[in-house]
Amino acid sequence: MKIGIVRFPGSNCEVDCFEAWRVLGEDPKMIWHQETSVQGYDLIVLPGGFSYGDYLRTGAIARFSPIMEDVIRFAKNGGLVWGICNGFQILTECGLLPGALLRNRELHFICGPQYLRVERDDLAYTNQYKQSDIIQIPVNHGEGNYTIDDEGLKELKANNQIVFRYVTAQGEVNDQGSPNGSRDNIAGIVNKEGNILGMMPHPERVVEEIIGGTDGRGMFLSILNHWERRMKHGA
Amino acid sequence: MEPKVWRSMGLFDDEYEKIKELMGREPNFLEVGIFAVMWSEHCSYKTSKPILRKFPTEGPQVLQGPGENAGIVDIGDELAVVFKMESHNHPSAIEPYQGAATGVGGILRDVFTMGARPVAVLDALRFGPLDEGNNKYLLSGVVAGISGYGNSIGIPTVGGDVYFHKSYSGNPLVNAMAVGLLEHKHIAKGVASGVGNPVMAVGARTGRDGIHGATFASVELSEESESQRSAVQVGDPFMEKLLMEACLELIRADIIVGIQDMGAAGLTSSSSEMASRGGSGIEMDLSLVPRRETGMTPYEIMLSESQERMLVVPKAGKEKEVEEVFTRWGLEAVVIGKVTDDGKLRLLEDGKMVAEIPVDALTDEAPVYNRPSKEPEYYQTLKSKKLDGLRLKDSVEKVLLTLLANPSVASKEWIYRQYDHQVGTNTAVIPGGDAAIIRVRGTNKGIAMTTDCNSRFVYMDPYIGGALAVIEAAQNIACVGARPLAITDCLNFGNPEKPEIFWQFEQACAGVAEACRVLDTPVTGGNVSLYNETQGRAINPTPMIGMIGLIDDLNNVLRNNFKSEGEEIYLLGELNGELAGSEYLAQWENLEAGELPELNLKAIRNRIDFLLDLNSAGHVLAAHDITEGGLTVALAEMTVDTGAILNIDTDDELKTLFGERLGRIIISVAKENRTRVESIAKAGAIPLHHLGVSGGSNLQISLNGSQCLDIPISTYRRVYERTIRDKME
Amino acid sequence: MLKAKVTVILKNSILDPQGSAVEKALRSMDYPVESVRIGKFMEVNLPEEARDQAEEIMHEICRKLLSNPVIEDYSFELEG
Amino acid sequence: MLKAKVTVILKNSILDPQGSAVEKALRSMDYPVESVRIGKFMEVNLPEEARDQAEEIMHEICRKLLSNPVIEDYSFELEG
Ligand SMILES: Nc1ncnc2c1ncn2[C@@H]1O[C@H](COP(=O)(O)OP(=O)(O)O)[C@@H](O)[C@H]1O
Ligand SMILES: [Mg+2]
Repeated sequence: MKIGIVRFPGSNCEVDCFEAWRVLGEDPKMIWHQETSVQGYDLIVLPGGFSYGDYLRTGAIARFSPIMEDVIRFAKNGGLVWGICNGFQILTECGLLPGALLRNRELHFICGPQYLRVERDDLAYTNQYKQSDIIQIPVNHGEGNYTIDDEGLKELKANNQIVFRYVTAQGEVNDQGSPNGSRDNIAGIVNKEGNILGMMPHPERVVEEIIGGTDGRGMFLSILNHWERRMKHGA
Repeated sequence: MEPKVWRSMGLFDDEYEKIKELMGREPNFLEVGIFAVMWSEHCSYKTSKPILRKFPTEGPQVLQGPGENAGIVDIGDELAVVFKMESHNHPSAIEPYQGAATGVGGILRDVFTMGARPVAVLDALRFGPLDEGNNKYLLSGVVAGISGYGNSIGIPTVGGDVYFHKSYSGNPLVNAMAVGLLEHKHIAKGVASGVGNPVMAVGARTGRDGIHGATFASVELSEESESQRSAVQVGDPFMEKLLMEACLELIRADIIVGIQDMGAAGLTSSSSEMASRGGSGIEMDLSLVPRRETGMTPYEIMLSESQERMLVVPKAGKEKEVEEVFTRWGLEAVVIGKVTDDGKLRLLEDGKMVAEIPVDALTDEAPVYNRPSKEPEYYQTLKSKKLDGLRLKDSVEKVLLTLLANPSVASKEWIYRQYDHQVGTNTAVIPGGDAAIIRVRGTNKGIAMTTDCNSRFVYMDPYIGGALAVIEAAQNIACVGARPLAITDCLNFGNPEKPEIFWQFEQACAGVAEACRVLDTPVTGGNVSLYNETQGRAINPTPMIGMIGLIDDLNNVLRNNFKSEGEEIYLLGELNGELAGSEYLAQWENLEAGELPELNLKAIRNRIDFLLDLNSAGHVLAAHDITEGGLTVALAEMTVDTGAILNIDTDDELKTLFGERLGRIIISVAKENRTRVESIAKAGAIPLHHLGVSGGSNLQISLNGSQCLDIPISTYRRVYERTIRDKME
Repeated sequence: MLKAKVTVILKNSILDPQGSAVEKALRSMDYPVESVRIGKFMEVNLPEEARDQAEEIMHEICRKLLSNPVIEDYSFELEG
Repeated sequence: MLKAKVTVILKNSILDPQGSAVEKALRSMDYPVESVRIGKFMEVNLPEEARDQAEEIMHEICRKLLSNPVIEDYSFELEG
């Protein structure tokens, strides 16, 4: 699979994503933000970090990077685009995903383990999980408080676009389960077509036992599985 | 020149006379300004040098000791660890966010300027009690600043320590430590050599930040510049991230001779230190330095402490390549001068000479003072305080819960949850353990790191307290399964011109030195921060220790809590602690006094070695050292997933339960290893007490057959975990 | 030279936890405060040549970069 | 009700990395921009009773909480 990880100035989880893919036997490539084409890739990852220092608003400046024009085209043509943390923020800034990410409810940055409930297991990104699985994937953000208006939320629900929700260890969707005050405990969403995923938690941080767990592997394996199936059907 | 000019810059009259002598003429204003910063305590260590000389600084593991931007220690496989600690106390007191942020930025530059990729940050913090609004404001600002800078640049903040004590009210301590990794062949140094090699300023532009307030009182500066001055620097982690990537690329390209960050005293100290190390001279035209503001004088340019700048000496002819690297990262790199062979720091402005000073005069010739030292009166008084006959005044449960509700003892999660401690995906032990561990990719090794100093002990007995700071660090390193390798330090004290303070300084350093010798952990660098006083009252003497260790096999990483039922629990070391300097004494008797137990460094070293050997053999399940709050608190910290049932025979309940004494570690081992472990200990004459076994959902302690504590884990964990958060929100 | 003073503030329908925190802090300090909202203030300097299109440029800049219309409202004044 | 509109901005000599980043971004988007500085904007609502001391209260609040005088300048306008 041809995997491209976009590196903006100020990105800092791009190497982590790179290494995570390598743990799973893939050979991803870095794409510098000043390049202008993502031609030939099967998946584009927008990694976490502080692109352009996250100055002004998270992701606001990165969306105007030269590479983004082609990433947007790629996404609109059905290409897989996976935004993690800062990548999610960039996706909402450029309108590929609805809503916005505000400062955390408690107003400070949070880093630590977090329980998620898998809400969809039929996506390119989640087919190795089962719906309602409780998985532990760490969060790491200052602005992960997902907001969307009533109308938008209704639409997200109607189209089944919510992929992950923050929950307690027991799997309850409530304030206690949410680290940041996100509307409806939303931790990750997809577009209607299911090819663009944005999520705040960091699955690339949990692909090896020695660094704290392996619950994130499922996402990487899902993507590989999806791609292999498509290759077979295509053939 | 009028005396008030040099005096306002902080120079003594006889120092000015010495400058005149060294120059062979009257220095001009700019020259005096340069001398003043280079001869300041911060740059010259004029007070501390004679003391620091006593530190052990050598060992087979040391590749670079004190004298460079950071120390370097070998970890095998052609790899090395680069690390250093530095203070940002005063800036943090004025502007906690920026003060702490730029502290992190500065120490990271010290590490990547050596060619290493930073892999971790630690922060050692001291504040006044959280009942005072201002201390809360400082804590939340400092933590936000460290988080703001470290998270954003993408280096995990994996450890540190925090204490609250009234002596720090108004004068918080913010000490930041950075750790980096490099291959031996990429070691870079802060050297300017090779006549004719260019000198380049790279990174951020120079502004009027941080030019020392005192110097502005001088007559030659206008009203206008007074209003433009700013003692506070603002950090730009985004810029630093780009600078770091560019510098590492540059060093690996092998086109430079030397590189150094512009830290304290900016262009002045970086240029003269680089020339001094290279035995050369440097000539710079200040009109070529890229500036952020207009109308800056040579004085301002030389003394600016604008952040995120470096001075680079490329090989002649490689200027273009340097420029290209920086341009790619969106940064400037400009030739501002060249290396000369006349040993002079020569400054021009638009081609006209504005200053010329022998480099030696700024560095080697800096004054050194042997300050008078005097044992303070409090010392004997505290020491002779008799603590015999004290009895537990409350139930063990009440005492335990009260101790856990002390922010110095309670969980620091509220703080480290704000730090990205996982970026880089190498953090094998996250904050909350005894020490952090960062794995070394491509090997099975890990680097352990910690910062420690119980300043109450240092205040009560600086020699023993200084040694104990090193001991505590070593214990923490050993408790995650790593072997202590070397230390860096940050020596925070009051005004050394007071003989009693100087005595604390001298004694504490002697204690640190002795402990380092016995533990075989040389001092590879550090930082001195003196004059930490508010309204004439000094902070508790705080020789902060930053230690690193090596674990050869990450499979041997030790946790600090019991994982399952039936682990056999032992105490390694003396069963009883002492009340002198204990948290119990401070909280229940409102006393910080008594005589600290005599030091037996060799015995403690033996225990640490015993633990490490036992662990290498795979016999240890968990380990945690006993510090503030004594045995009971340590047990409460170890019982998260499962409780424990302890049966202890003792001749002094209070000293067993809540006494403190360094060199004591709780370990757990599997049942089937009991006899083996006991016999190894016996053979090595290591004191080992069987305390009980893990299990249940309570912490139960019986002394001499009668139960004195039976409390559900959830009850005390809630207190432990919520204390700081509840005070802060 | 032309100076545009821009304020960007969260839409009314959006919770402003930072504003609430400051409000709480002020109350606890015994200041008579009813409510606080926090936003951003920006000064954008434009060159003389841009005078004619300044208004238009500023609207564009504000919409595209300086604010996120999903959550924020902007306004600006031109000076000089 | 009384509304105070407060702007807090970094002193001139202090580095404003956020402003510089936005400035660069706008330039790279081909807008004719000379410089950008970014600060905070706050709306503080005071109760009618505070009218007489409003000015004084606001100075105090600004100095104590809303700005850090070491690096920032503030200004405010009272309305209503
Ligand atoms: N407390 C100390 N212990 C050992 N070495 C020290 C200590 N303080 C400073 N040094 C050494 O003196 C040198 C100068 O330090 P310093 O001026 O703090 O460097 P920087 O320029 O980074 O501020 C460094 O190499 C440092 O390692
Ligand atoms: Mg240095």
